[in-house]
Amino acid sequence: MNSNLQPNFNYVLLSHHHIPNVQEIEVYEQAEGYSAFKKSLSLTPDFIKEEVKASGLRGRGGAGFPTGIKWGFFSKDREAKKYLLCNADESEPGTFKDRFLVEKNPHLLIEGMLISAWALGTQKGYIYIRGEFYHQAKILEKAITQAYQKGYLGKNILGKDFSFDLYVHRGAGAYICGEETGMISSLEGKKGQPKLKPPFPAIKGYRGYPTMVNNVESLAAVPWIISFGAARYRQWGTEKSPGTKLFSISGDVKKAGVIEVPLGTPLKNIIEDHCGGMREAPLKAVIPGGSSAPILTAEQAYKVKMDYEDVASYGSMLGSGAIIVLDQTRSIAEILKWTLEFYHHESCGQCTPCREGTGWMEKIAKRRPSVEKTSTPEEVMDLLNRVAQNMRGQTICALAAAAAMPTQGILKAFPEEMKAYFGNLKS
Amino acid sequence: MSTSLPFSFTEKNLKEYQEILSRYDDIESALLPVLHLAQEQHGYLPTVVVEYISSLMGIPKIKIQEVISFYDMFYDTPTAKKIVQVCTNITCSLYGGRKIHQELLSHYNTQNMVPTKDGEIFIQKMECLGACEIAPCIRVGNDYYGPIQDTQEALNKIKGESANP
Amino acid sequence: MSDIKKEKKIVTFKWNDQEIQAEEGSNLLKAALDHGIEVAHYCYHPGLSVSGVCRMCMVEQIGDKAPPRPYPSCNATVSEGIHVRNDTPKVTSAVQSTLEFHLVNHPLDCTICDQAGECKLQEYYMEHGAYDSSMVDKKVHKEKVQDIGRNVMLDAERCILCSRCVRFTAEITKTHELGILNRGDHAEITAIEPLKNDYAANVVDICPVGALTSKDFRFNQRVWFLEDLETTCLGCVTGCSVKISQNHNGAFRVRPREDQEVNGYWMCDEGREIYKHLSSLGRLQFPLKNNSGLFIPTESEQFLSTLPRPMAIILSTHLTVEEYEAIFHLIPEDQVYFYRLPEEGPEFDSLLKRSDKNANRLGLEKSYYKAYNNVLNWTTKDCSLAGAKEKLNSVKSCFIVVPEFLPHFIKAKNNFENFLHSLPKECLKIALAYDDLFQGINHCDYLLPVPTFAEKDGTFFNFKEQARTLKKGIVYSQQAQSVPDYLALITKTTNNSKGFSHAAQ
Amino acid sequence: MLLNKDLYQHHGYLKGLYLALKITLINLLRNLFKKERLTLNYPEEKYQYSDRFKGLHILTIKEDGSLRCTSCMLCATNCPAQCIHIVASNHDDPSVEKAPVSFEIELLRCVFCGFCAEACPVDAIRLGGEYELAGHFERDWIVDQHFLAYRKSLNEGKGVLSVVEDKNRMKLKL
Repeated sequence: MNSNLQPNFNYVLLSHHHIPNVQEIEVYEQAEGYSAFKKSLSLTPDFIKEEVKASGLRGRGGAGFPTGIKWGFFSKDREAKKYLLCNADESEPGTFKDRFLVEKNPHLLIEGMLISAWALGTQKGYIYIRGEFYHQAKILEKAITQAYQKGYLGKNILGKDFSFDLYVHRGAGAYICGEETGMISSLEGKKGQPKLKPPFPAIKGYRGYPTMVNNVESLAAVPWIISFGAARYRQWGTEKSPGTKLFSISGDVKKAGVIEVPLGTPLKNIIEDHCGGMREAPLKAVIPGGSSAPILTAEQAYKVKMDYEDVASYGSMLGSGAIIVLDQTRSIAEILKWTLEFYHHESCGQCTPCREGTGWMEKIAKRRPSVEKTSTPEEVMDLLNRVAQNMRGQTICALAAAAAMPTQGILKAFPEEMKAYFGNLKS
Repeated sequence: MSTSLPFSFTEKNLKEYQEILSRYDDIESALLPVLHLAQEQHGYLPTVVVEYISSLMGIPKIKIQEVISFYDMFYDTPTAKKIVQVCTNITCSLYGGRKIHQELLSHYNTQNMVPTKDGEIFIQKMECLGACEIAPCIRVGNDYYGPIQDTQEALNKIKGESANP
Repeated sequence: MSDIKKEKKIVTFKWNDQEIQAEEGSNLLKAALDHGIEVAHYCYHPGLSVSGVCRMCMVEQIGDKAPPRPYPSCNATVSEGIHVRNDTPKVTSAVQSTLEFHLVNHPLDCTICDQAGECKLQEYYMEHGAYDSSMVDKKVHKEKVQDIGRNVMLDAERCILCSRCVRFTAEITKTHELGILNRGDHAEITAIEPLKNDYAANVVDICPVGALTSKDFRFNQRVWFLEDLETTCLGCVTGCSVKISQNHNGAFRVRPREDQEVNGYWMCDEGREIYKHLSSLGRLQFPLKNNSGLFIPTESEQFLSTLPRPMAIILSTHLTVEEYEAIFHLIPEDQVYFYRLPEEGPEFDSLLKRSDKNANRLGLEKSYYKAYNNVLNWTTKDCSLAGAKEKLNSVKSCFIVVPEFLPHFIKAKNNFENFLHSLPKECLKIALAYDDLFQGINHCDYLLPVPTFAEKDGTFFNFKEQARTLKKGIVYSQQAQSVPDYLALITKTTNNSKGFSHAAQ
Repeated sequence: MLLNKDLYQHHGYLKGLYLALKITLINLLRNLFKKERLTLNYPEEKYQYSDRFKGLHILTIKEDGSLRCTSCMLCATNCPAQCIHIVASNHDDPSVEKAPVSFEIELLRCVFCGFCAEACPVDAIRLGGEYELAGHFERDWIVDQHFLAYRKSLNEGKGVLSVVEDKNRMKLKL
């Protein structure tokens, strides 16, 4: 057999990506597709849950909460109505890994969802994909149709007492729907405004029933873990951040795109080896985890290892693994303005600190001399920092913090440049 | 695309509507896909469409209007045949997304979110489209294009779309 | 046994240094508010669902298992032994900064805002304000002075998006007129169609700021010039607990009072008009005599002593229980008649409004039974019916207590004119009225001023036979005397010989 | 009441009388012979009060001639004599919203304390320099907005300055 048609299980998530036409179920099945699911049906749900817990797989949406523990909070009543929701509403600036995954290998996600559904006892699942990904939604829909035809979805799957229906739900362009309760609100046909917690979705979610929301990448890692076991999954990564992770790299590198590397890989390696180094000018800064993550200076970026703990030790976060690389020609103030514009545009308008704060921060960052004559650059920066600090931890969801953190990060990492920027505004 | 004409789903879309309803356990959840469907048919979602969907699905009008105003991809003002979305988020802005957006607007002599007079082009400034590896990217209809070197390339992509249905 | 289990357990928790007892699982913020603790909050309303968006009612829990961050108390429940504080540095700074955010885009038009003086933004600013403004940037402007139907004006700029009004139209009236459109700081309350429900004005009451104001009350008076009179609505038999805002210049508005047994937190729009006749220009200030179509002042004692006999009295259904008892004590049963108001609108609109507009009908029936030991038979005693009216043919002078006509008693007003017209021409008609604006006034020979429901103390019985009190507020007609007082005058001057005789004697 | 008991006990009234007459005499002589006099030949001569003098009220107007007053009633609230009566109403222009239909001051009750001007958030009421206030009938001294804002002596802002716009409000001096 052509080795090109065989999966490369040295990768967890991109194992099938080199195979042409793997979107077709026959191709995927030939390449050992759905074998993990078949195997899982012979295992007990509790065993699968334990295995995922043992693998230490952490939620890939951004928060990094261990998936196995999250599953542990879920209702154990197999008869009760429950939902499995896949979060493919990838809107964090800089992130495009889920799109890449779904586009190339939709069946991996479906298989992951099937195993999860079997483990969690959910009867219905939705893949909430962002509205802009029209073609990706069509690819998924086609794959789901194929899976129905092959009997992987529907009633009494593969002769087992297990039924699972899966549908694609397209969003309509709102960043906040990537937040799990916002996504549930949106799925319910409402504005995608996050809900008050408690109750948590695992207890009371979509339509009031227990709902498990997992990121595409988390679910897509499950088949590999079931096939090869938690212990082998832990061969990659660190003690606290095991396994591999997709990184979406964009910005001033020679080769932008999605790569899968073990957690804990130094950022320097990623930039220099995987991405072919910087494009033109030398490195100035890196946003390591999507626009919500505080910025790292070049010095920090060359030291940091890409796992949850190490990035956090530099005051930033791994987030969704979206690495935006900036070279010396780039203005940090511009980055701040664009970031704040984004959060101002995307704030759902529910909680006051976020609704008013995101708009106010943007205005402060864009202050013109005609407006502000008396303040010194230091005062403007202090105010910006204070407003950002006041927004943190005061709202229903984390969007306010996601806007505040990069702001504070930039003010902290590039104080001189920001001072010069606010100073110039006055002259 | 007149606002005064009453709106109703075509026969084909009514079938589609029924199919959408079958996916969900309650009718409210089907609102987003139904609005997508209505927008595909009508181009945008004026009051007549809201009223039609409200009576069809039994959802209060204000709730539908809330949803339309909340999501970027639903329009309650007229759009055009071709919706061009230009990403202006961090990575795309680094490579001139904003410039392309401005130049497209001046080329078509229109404003953001205002259709051109001939009803052909509707340009929308977008936050991250989720395609940073091809920055700067634009989305014409449902297709992504990138990296766009300059405005001329963007114009070619926009024009090329019509030649290649 | 099972009943005991169903009862909620009362537990004790601590708010700051105060120990509070409340039902386990009940709302933490409500428990504190019920115990008189002042907690800043905008979006929470006990009659509506929790939305938790204003972020003002934050508390910090003390103890081992406490969450690390302050949380909003409106979304928390009471449980045994928890200790929360809202005076820790974390919470006070959070509340202060949140209030600052509330004010970022709030216009500074307190001078023309009707809410000024009872505005929660003003109140909390005094306590939690940052006082040192750092907002020099342009505010977001939204549309002001929007007429959104019924009696309500909207100023989107003043709105703090607490969503109380949206939840009211969605949860209480279920009419869904209001919603919040758009995202972020462009979000604004919008009515895509005008408010059409009969309870619309409640959104004005629940609005914590001046975004929703009442067209009726708008600009008429500053609230700090007003006093509240706690009383009961006489719009229908429901008998909602209300408060009337008034001062010596007049009465200006009616708002609901919390009363869980009857109206909860709400009242209907019709009930809000019951203040209008209290200080109207038509109020009778002294007795009047009909001098062939022209009413001239007269002395009441003068003609009351020379009334032709036999006499009768037709009572309205809007007098207090105390008045009825005094009247029945003075007058024998066969001389007492009633005028019952016709039903208007649907029998019960499933929220508060009822078609029976005879607000104290039950109180009347009760006192009637008590006085005459006889059940009131409406078919023979209700003068709006033909049968009862015939009995009045022999009467030579008749006292008619004019019902308190409220603006929404449309049928009643017309019927009353017909009724006055149908009384025998030769019968002397003495109207005991609060104003001279009722229809059919020309049929009356004398007008005597009586107090309105807000100018006397007394009791009403509502549809559930619960006693509801009326209180005496500011009196707008100084010479007005109550109906029993006038009757006592007659019985005194005529020595109980003819006509009205003392029932007990 | 005796202010100085000792003086009375030792000298009787005489010393006090002498002191008073002495002051009177000094002033009499000074007025007779000195050019700079302490008294005026009123009403031919008039005293020039300082700009801060609190005389007859002025309702300031905008350049288009409308009242600045928004009828917030803070002056009425603040007035210790309770002599200000305002009736407010909707204004046709939505940017103005609220304006007085009647603004009355009972001048006979007014104590000219200036609290109204102090309270006004929009600089709509000021106490001007006019002080010759006498008349025959009580009813003449209940003055309304036509008098307060548009009386002859104000001359539409050309006499006493009463036109105030937001942009130059801080620069003006009466």
